[in-house]
Amino acid sequence: MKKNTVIFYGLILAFIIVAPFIFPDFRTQLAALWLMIIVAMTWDMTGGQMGYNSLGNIVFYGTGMYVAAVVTIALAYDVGAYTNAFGGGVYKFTDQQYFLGMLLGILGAGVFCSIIAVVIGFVTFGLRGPYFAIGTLGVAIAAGELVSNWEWVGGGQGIALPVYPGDLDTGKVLFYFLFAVTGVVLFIFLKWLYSTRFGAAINAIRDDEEKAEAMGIHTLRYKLTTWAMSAFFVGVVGGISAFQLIHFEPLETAYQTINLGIFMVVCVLLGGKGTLWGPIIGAILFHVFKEVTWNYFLGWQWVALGALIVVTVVYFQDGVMGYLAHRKPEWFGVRLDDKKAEVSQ
Amino acid sequence: MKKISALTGLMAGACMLMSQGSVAQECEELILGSAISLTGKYATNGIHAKNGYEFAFKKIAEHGGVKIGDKCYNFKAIYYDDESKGDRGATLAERLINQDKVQYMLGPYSSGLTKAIAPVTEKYQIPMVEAEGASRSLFNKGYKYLFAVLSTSEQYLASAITLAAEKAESAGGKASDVKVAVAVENDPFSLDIRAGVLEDAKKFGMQIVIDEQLPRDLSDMSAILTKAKLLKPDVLIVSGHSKGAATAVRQIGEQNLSVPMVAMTHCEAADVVGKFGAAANDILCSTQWAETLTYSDSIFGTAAEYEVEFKANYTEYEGKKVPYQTAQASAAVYVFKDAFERAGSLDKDVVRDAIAATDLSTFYGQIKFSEAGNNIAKPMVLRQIQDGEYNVVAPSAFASHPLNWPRKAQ
Amino acid sequence: MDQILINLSLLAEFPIVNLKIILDGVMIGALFALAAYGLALVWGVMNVKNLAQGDFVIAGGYVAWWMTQQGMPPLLGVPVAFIVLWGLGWVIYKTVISRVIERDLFTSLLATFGLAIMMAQLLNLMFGSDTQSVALGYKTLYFFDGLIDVPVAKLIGVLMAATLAIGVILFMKSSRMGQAIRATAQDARAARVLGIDTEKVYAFTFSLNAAICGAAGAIIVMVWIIQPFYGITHSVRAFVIVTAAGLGNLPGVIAAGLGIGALEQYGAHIFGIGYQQAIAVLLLISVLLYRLIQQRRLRQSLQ
Amino acid sequence: MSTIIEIQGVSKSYGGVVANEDISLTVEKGGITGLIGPNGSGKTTLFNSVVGYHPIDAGSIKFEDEEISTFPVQKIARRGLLRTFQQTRIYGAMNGVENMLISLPHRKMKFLDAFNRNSESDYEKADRLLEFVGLYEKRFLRAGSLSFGQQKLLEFAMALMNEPAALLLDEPTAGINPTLINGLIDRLIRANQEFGITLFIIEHNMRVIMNMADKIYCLSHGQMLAQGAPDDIQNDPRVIDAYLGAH
Repeated sequence: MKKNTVIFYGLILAFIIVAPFIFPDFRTQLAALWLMIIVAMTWDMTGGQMGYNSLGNIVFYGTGMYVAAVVTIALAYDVGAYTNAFGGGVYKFTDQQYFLGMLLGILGAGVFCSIIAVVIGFVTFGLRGPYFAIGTLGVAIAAGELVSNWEWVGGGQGIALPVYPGDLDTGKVLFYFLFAVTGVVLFIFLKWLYSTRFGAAINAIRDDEEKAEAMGIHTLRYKLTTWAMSAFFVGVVGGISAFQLIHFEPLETAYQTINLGIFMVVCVLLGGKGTLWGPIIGAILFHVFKEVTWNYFLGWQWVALGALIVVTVVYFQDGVMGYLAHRKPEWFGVRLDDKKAEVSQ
Repeated sequence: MKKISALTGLMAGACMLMSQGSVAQECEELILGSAISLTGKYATNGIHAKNGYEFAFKKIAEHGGVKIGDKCYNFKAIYYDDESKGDRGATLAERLINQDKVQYMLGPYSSGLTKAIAPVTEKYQIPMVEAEGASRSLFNKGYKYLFAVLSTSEQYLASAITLAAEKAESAGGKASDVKVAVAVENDPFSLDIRAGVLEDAKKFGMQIVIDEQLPRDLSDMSAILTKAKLLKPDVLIVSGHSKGAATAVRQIGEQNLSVPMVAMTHCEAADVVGKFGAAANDILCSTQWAETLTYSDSIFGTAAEYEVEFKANYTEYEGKKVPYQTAQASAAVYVFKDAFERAGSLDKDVVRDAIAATDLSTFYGQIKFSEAGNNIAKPMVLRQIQDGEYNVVAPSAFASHPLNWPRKAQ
Repeated sequence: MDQILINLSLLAEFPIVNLKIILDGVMIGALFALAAYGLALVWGVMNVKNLAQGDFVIAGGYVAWWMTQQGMPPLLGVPVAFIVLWGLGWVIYKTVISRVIERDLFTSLLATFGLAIMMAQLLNLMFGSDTQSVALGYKTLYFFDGLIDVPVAKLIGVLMAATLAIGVILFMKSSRMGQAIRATAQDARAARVLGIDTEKVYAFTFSLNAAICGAAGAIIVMVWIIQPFYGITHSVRAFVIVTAAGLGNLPGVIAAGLGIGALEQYGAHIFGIGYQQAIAVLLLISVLLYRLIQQRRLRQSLQ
Repeated sequence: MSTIIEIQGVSKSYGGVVANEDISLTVEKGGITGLIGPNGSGKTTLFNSVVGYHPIDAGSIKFEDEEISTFPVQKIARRGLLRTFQQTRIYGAMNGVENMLISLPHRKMKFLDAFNRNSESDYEKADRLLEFVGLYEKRFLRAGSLSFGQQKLLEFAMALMNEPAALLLDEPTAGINPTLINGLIDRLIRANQEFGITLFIIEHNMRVIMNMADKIYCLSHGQMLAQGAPDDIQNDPRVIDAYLGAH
């Protein structure tokens, strides 16, 4: 058993490492898939494991993008002047400025988003159930609108980062591995986190928050910490995306509420809420579905996507993992001898 | 009457096709790629542009295709739907280049999308001729593979400011007494228009009394118009794609707002005359191209002929004006044809240099690119809606009608 | 900042503008209130939080617009939109909503979100992404030197909205179905025991909601403009109003609708209309916050 | 013995209906205090007021000399004042051991301890307490599949796991198989004696409460009717009246 597990993870890791070299034409798409997997896993932290269905996690993605951009630019130039000069002037970045900006920008994005999560969470975690979902959706929409009116960061014009200075292919491989490393780190982190008392506590909050409160669990502290950790990773991938996309604007790219903001939820539902592998499987399925419809149902892809959401939610809400858990409970360590136990009683 | 002319047009087209058919068949395919908005908020204009591309492919095929050396080629395009979203557009551009191995690109719709795609085509050194991204911020990045057939957006409504200054002086006042109100959408294109207007207004020392931004899902701008009533500007500038034009015309009419000069973009796309009738009278509209202009070329004929033939091919435009978005899309394809033939090669870098050296007269106007890639040979035109007709009133070289000024509340 | 001060001083300098803002806001708010009332109905009766609310509104608008394209009188669009959306609501109830009623609340939220995406896109495919509106061609009334304008079309719209609201209220009060709906809203299980066919009540309620939204949309297309993707804004507004007013409180819903209409107009005047949507969602968040603090005082959370 | 819970003049009404009126009582540390009264006499309302489920209209509630009448539930729970529910609340999707481990006394841990796995001694303690309530055999079954009585026992074990200073039990014997009741009484008393947990119990079953409590309060119509040692209460005509009269 132990040996099999090692082989299993070894094979996956090997595939992750060689994938961009086997499929060189698909590097960008593989990176996009990683993005989807990561945001799905982070959404599941609150949505699946803690029972707080946020529709506003995209706020960390957008904020991450902006933090990364602002940090990078601020290292070399005055941000206001830089964004203001969209109408003229060419700004150059040295390699050192670029890579230092990337390192600080991406990490800064994560840290800043964690802080934001704590601040927002302080208010929104007073809301339960659908109010939490609506409240966070409101926060995400408001954030996008406010940033798009904020001229210092370019307002509706958006903001542009310097282009990767090296040659194209290494750039793409670099971005692939930035995402991949973040994803692998996140997976290991979550595997560990869910095995601690912390994981059990947030599960308790999901299953019965009142009971958890009555048992003296400091629920708000757990909720804030979970969201902050989730926001850290979303912020980091936001930062990476910012460098990958080069130019982005607030409403459609950064704070894309009804796009990526909802996709991450659908991925998790599709794969199975509250499981470690569910979001990953869901993200892969979703990504494939999305790419196929985008290719073959030109113009209809959003209808297909809406239909996928409805069908998933209505008919297949437990997702792939939920389905398996239902059909093969012994795979998930559930004792089957309920019946026997009752009979023997 | 209309039916018969459409029918003869169709028949003529069919005959032409048949006569050209044998030639066309021998031509090989030459693939262009484009991410274009088929869904999302830019879908209407994206489809206008796509139709323009397709119509040009057809016309060029009818005229013997693209001749490179002794071979002939017909254009064919691979389209993807960018959903009017920048990040999607950039991803699709990568896919076109990496997976579909496209070597030449046609532009998407809107400045925002072009901004998102240009870094990608630049990275891969793929020449892109675009027809729908007018923001001048596209042309100060030192891009070498980006070419635009249209005039940059800061010129769109700046001429209205000049016009207002002229009128103020001819009425015995000073240009610096003119009060300007600006309401533009919060997107790259409209913000550029605003920059151009503010720059020119500053030159004349005019006073900006209102400077507000419109939300993306605008449906009510009465707050701005009420302010305009109180502050009494001499010029009102509105730019917010079709919805901005529709909302402004409707509410200017409703609120009975009388500003001597009202100038906006996208009047034709929003069909303000058809929808609001007299309320649209005397509004100034900027346009890249008008079918009444006297440009012409050997493939599309005159601007007026382009209009007629295009409508014969795309019957859904019957009874409407062919939007300039379509005309400039066709012109972009024409630039490619011309460049391929002059380059005499399919090598993308040779073609790129040929594009850079373009100096072409087309039905859409003169096309000649600056170092930065924007077209510097073609002016913007300002038309005024006069009794439901779009008449060119500025610049004076093209003006067919005098300007009605001051505009009265309708 | 300066701009805000200037805008504020304008309000002080021309006090009549306040009246204009409130009037505009109230006229628009009446239409918001209509859609919000429908939401309060389905929320209260079947505990479904319908995020496709705004898309029903837009769909109704397109029905009315399409009718005028066919040469029919625009005012006829309101009843027709009511009927067409009734049918659409019934179909959606049978295919989707009936399967999410008993599920947890997030399910209905997300399912209707999927519906919203689908509807917006289908409208886009059917009618194009252009903004559309119907011009009634009626006069505008002017008061106070033309500073205050009341388009007759808007007046008619408000009147129709009021008529519809009164009609629905009377229906809920006096008809058998209305009583069944109210009974189900109180306690579905008890209603079932008493022999009320709750499934029928649910289907009726959801169809009625869609129909109300459709009629509201048909009015909106005559006084504003519509576009396939404007639904979400209307949905957000409906949620703001219902959250502020609470469920099953029709006068509250109407008051909140009018109030939010006016507040939005004030916000647009003071901060600029660029902040219009931000103001709408910030209002939502403030309302939630207010309710939250209220609940805190009761040692409860908002759920 | 010192006082651990002190209730002074507490009133609570729901929209005109008075549920508690001017109730005063004290719970002695280390003892077992009973709260009885006919249906609708305001017992559960009083419990809810103590543990923070709703605000009180007037009066004061002190736990270990600290005013807690405005605290939210979890803050009170973190002071070591715990309750069980009339309808059990356990984590149905988890098994018995997991339920126990979640109930570790968070108030005694540092927050960073949450990032550790449960220690061997935690598991041992869980097993020991499950054994104590007689659920050891069923510890790996999904808690939701247990019978109602077993769930009640599990909830009780979870409460013990939490090492509270005082435990409020809302009808611990309701719905439990009569043959098991004696065992339960025995365990409650052992919990009180061996673990030193103060118990404050709402109970309908007179026999049960008389056997355990050292002091009993009786509510009727929201008011304090009688108080005293079990024998006094048992013989108090007002109490007998209230019970008979209420039916």
